[in-house]
Amino acid sequence: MTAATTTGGALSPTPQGVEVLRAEGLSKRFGGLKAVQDVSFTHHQGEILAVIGPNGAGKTTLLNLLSGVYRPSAGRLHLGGRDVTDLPMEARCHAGLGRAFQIVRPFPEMTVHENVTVGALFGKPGQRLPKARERAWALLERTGLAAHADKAAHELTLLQDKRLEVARAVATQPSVLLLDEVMAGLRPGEAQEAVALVRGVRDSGVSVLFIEHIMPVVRDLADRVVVMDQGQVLAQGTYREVTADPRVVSAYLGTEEGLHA
Amino acid sequence: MDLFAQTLVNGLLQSGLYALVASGLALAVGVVGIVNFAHGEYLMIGAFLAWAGSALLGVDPLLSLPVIAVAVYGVGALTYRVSIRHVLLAPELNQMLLTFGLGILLQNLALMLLGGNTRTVSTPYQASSLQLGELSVGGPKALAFGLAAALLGALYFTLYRTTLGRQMRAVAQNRRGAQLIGIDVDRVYLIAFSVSCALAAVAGVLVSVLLFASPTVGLVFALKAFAIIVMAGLGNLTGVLWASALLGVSEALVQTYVPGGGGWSDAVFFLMIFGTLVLRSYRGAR
Amino acid sequence: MKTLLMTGVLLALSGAGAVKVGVLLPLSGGGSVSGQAAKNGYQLALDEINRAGGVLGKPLELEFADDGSAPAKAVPEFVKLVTVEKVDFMAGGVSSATSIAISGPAKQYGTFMAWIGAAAVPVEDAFADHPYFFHYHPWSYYNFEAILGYFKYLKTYKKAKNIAIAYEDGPFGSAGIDATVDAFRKAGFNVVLTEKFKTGSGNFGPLVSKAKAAKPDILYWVGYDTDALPLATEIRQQNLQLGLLYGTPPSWPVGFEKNKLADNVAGLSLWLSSSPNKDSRTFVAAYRKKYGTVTDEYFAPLAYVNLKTLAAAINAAGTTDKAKVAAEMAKTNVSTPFGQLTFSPSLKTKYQGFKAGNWLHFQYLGDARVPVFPIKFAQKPMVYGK
Amino acid sequence: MSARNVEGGTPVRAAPRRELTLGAALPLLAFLALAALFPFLPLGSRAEFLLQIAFFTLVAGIMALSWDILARSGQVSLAHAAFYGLGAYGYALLLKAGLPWALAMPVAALLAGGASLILGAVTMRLSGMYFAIATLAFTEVVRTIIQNLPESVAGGATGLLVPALLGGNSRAQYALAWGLLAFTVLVSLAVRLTRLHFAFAAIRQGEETARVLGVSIVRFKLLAFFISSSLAALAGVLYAGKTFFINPLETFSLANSIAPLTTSIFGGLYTTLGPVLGAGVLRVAEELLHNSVKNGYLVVYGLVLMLSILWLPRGLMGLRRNKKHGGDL
Repeated sequence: MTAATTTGGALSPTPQGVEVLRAEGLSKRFGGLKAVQDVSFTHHQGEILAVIGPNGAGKTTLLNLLSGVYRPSAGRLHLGGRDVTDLPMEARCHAGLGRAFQIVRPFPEMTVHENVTVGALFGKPGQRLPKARERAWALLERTGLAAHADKAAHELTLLQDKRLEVARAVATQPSVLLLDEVMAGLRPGEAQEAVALVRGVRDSGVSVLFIEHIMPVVRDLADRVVVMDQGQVLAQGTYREVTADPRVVSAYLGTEEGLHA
Repeated sequence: MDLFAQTLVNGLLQSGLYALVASGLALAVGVVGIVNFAHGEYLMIGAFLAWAGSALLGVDPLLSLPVIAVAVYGVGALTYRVSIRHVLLAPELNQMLLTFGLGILLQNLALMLLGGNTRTVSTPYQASSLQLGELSVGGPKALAFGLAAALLGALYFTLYRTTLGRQMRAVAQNRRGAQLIGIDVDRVYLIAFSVSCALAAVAGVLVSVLLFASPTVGLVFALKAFAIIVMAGLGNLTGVLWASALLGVSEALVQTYVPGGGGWSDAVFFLMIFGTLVLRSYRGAR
Repeated sequence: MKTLLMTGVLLALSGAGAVKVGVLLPLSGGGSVSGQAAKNGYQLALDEINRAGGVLGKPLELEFADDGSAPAKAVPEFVKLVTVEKVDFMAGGVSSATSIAISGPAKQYGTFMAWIGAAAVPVEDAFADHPYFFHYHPWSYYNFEAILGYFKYLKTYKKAKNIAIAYEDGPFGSAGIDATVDAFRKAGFNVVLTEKFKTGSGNFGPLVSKAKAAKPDILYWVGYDTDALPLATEIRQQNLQLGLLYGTPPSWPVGFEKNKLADNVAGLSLWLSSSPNKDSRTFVAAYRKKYGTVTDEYFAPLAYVNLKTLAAAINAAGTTDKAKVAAEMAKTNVSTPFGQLTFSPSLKTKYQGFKAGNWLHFQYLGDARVPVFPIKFAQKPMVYGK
Repeated sequence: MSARNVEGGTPVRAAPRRELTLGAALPLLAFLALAALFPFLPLGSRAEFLLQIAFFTLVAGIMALSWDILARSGQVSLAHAAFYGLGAYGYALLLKAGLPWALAMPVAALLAGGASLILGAVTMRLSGMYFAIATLAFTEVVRTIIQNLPESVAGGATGLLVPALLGGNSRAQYALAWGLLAFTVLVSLAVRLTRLHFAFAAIRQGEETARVLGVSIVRFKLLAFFISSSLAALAGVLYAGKTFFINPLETFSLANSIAPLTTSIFGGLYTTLGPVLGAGVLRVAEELLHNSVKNGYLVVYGLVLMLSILWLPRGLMGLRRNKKHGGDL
C-alpha cells in the first residue's frame, strides 16, 4: 500500500513526498537504561506511519520524545523543517504536533464539546472562543459525537472516548497526529470504525504516526512501518517489506503478540 | 567550639520532638492517604490525659503512656468509623475540610471543658540531663529522640516484615488491587489511622512532660510535622528522621549564630522546606 | 395572683429604665484565660452592687459579648452592644488589637469606656483624643518602670549588673524592646544578651547555651505561660547559673508552683491572692464564697474594681449622662485590692488608673507565689542565686 | 469525511449549547442585589450591627471567591493569607508614604499580585500536598520577614495603625466592600465565560493532557495566581481600613488561608455563586451559633463543617437538582 488514494488529491503520500517530521538519532536514557537509542526516520506529508515492535521496544518512550513529554538525551527532531527538539509540549502542539493517548484522558468534569473546544482553542495561538466552539462542534459532527456533546466525558463508552481523544487532538489543527494504540481495548467491529476514523483524519490533510500492536490494523492502515526492538529501529519500509525482513520475524518470534496475529 | 557542639546537640534534641510528632502523621498520610489536619488534636488529647493522670491520680506520665496510647487508639478508631471512612474516595479537598472541622471541634471541646490555661506536670526527671564534659544532653528530650527513632523503626519493621505491613503497603499503593486479592481494606485503614492517632498521643505524653498541655499545644507541632513528612517525601519513614534532624540542627544554628536568630528560625525552617520541594520538583522533571 | 401580676409589672417597669453596661471580653480564642477571669470578677461585682440597691435605684444590668480575641469579631460585637442592646456604658477590653479595632466606632458613638486591659502603646494613641476613655490597667511603659525599679534594687543590694533578655517574637514580647535595652543601659546595667524566641515552641536550648556564654546575673524573659516550664527546664539541664530568673507572662501555668523547677522563679503581677491588703482579702473571701475557688488571675479583681467604681460614679452623678459620670469618675479615690485608685493623665490619655507603683514582684517560694518587692509588701525575703 | 455517525438517526442539534443562561445567573444576581439593598432594609435597631457583620461577610466572600479562582487552575493554595496580608501591609505603608487611599488600594493589590508571580513561578511544577505545603511555607516566610523588619519600616511584631477607611463611615465602607465583591464576581464570571475557563479547567483536570493540547500552563497558572492574589489583597485592604490595626500574627495567620478554602468547599468549588453563598451562610451560621451556643460555639461550628462534608460533598451548589456539567456559575 504505497500509494494510497487520498481525497485531498493534491497530496502525494509516497516516501518521496514532502517531509513533515524528521527524527535524527533520537536517544533517551533513564539512568543506565537506554529506552530509545539512535532512532532516525522521516515522516512525509499525508502519510500514515506505523511504529511497531514487541513490548518494551521503546515505542511509547519514542512517542513521548516526539510529543515533548521527555527531552531526548541526544538527537534532534524537526517538524516541517523547524528544529523543535527544545520546545516544551505546548509549543510543539502550536508547531503542529497533535497527540492522542493510549489510555484516554478526557477532562472528566467537562462536557464532550468542552473537551474538544480546549483543543480547538489552544492548539494554535490566537484562537477566539466562539470560533473554537464552532470548530469543536464541526469536529464532533464529523466524528459522530455530536449527539453526546453535552454529556460529561466520563459518561462515554470506550469507543466514544477514543473518538473524543482523536477529535480533541485533531482540533489542535496538527500537521502530524501521534496516536498511541488507539485500538487497544476495542472489539473488532469497533476497531474497524476506529480505522475509518484515522483514515478520515489523514484524508483531511493530517499526517498520522501511530503505535499499534494489532497487525491487521497496521496492514490496513499504514503507508509505511517503522519496526523497533530494544530501543532501536530494526527496519523501515512498507508493511510487506518489513514483515519479510528476517530480523523483524526473529524479534517477534516467541512473543505473545506474534507477527501475524 | 563547645558552643558549636552544644548547638548541634540542642538541634538534634529538638528534632527528636519533631520526628516523634511526624511519625504518626507519616503513617496516616502514607497508608490511608488522608491529610489529617486534626493530628495535632490527638497529640493534645494525649498531653491532657498525661496531665490528668499525673495531676489527679498521681501517675507518672511515662507509666500511663501505654494506657493513653490504647485509649487514643480507640478515639482514633471511633473517628475513623464515623467520619474518615466516608470520605476516603472523596476529593482531597473534601478530606481536608473534614479533618479541619474535626480539629476545630476537638480543640474547642478541650477549651470548653478545660479552659485555655496552660497546664504542666511535675516529674522528678523533668530537668535531668547527661553531662558529657561541657556538653549537656537533656534527658526527656533525648528520650523523645530515642522514642521517635524506635517508633519509626518499629513502623518500618511492621510495614516491611509483617503481614499487616505488607497489606498496608498494598493498600497504600493500590486500593482496588488490594481489595481484589482479598485484603480487608477497611480494616487496614482503620488500624493504620488509629495507630497514627495513638502515636500522636504518645508524642503528646512526651510533650506534656517536656513542655505543657493546653488546647492549642498540637497546632505548632502538627504544622511542622506536616512540613517534615512532605519534605521527607510522602511515605518515606527513614526520610522523616533525617529531615527532622536537618531542620532541628539548622534551627539551632540560626538561633545560636544569627543575631536575633530566634525570630528567624521559623523562616529558616519553612524556607528549607520550600527550597527542598521546589528543587526536587525541578530535578525530577525531565 | 393579683399581687404576683403587680410585682411582675413593677419589675418590668423598673427593668425598662435600668442602667445597662456592655462588657466586651475575649471569652474564646487566645485571650480567653484573662477574659474568663474578668467575667467572673464582673459577675461578683454585679451581685454586690445589686444587693446594695443597684444603680440609680434599679438593678444594674450587664450585657456580655465575646470578641473572640479577633478584631474582625470585636467590631460587630461592639457595635451590637452600643446600637442594639443600647448599653449606657462599655466595660471590659483585654487585648490591644481588638481595642484598637473598636476605637473607630467608640469615637463615632462617643461611647463611655471603662477599660481594664489593652496595655500596648498603640492603644493609647488610638484613644488619645477620646473624651470618655478610662483606662485601669497600667500602660506597658509603667510595667517597665516597675521592673526597672526592682532591678535597680538588685543592682544596689545584690550586685546584679548583667542582664540577659529573652523575649518572644510576637507583639507581646517585642513591643518597645529597643527602648527597654536602652533604659537598662542608661540605668547602668550591662545588657549581655538580647534574644528572641518563638513562644510555645519549647525550643530554648540554643538560647540558654548562648546565655551561658554571656554569664548574666538576671535572665529577664518576656513570654507566655507556655514558655515558663520549658525555659526553667533548659536552664537546669544546662546548669546556667543565675541570680534571678524573672518573667512577665500575662498568666502562669496552672500548677506551676508545685513543680520544683518553679522554685525561686520571679515575676510581676498587679495582684496576688495572698496579698495582705484588706480590700484584697475581702475580694478573695467574696470570690471564694461565690465560686468555691481562689483565682490568681489579676483580671478578676481588676474587672471587679472596674465595675464597682463605674457604678459608684453613676450613682454619684445621679444620671447616666456621660459627661457628668465622667466628671464623677475622674474624682474616684478608693482603696482597691491593688492599692489606692485615682485617675490622672498618662503620656497621652486623660484618665489613667493604675500606674507603676501598683505592680508587685513575687517569687515562687515553697509551692506558692510570695510578694518579695517592693520591700514594704515583702512577705518573705527573696532568694537570690548569686 | 469517512467517519460515519454511529448513532445514525439521532437528531443532531445545529448549534452548541449556550453556556450562560439567565436561570443560572439569577441566584447570583439576586444575592448581589440583596447585598446591595442590605443597608436600606428596615432592620430597626439592629441595622448598624448587622451592617458590621455584613461587611466582614463581604470580605470573606472576596477571599473565598478569589481563592476559588486560583483553585480552578488546580492550584490548592495555603498562601491566601500571605496576599491578604501583603494587601493590608502594602496599603498601610503606601498611605504612610503619602499616597491617597484610592490609589494605595489598587497599587497594593497589584504589588501583591506581582509577589504572587514569584511564588507561582517557583511552585509551577508542584501539585497536591507538595504545592499546599510549599505555599504554606511561603506564607510563614513572608510573615517572619515582615515581623523581623525594623519597627520603623513595617511596625515589626507590634503592628501598624491604619487610618480609617472612608473616614470610618460604616455605610460608605460597606458600599466599598460591596463594590469590590461585585468586581470580584465580575472577574470570576469573566474567567468562567472566556478562554480562561477552558485553560484553568483543563490544567486542573489533566495538566499534561492540557499541555499536549497546547495550553501554556506557565502563562495560565501565573495568570490565575495574579488575579486571585490581587483580589485577596483587596480584601486585606478592607480589613486593614476597617480594624485600624494590622499585625503579622493576625493578618498572616493560617486561619486566613484556611477560611477561604473551607468556605469555597462548603459553598461549592469552581463556581462563582458557591464561594460567595458559602461565605454568606457560614458567617451567618457562625453568628447565630455565637449568640445561641455562647460557650463552645466553635465546637458546633466544627461539627457543622464535618457534617456538611459527609452529607453535602459538592457543597451548597450540590443542592441544586439540575446540575448540568459545566453549567454551574
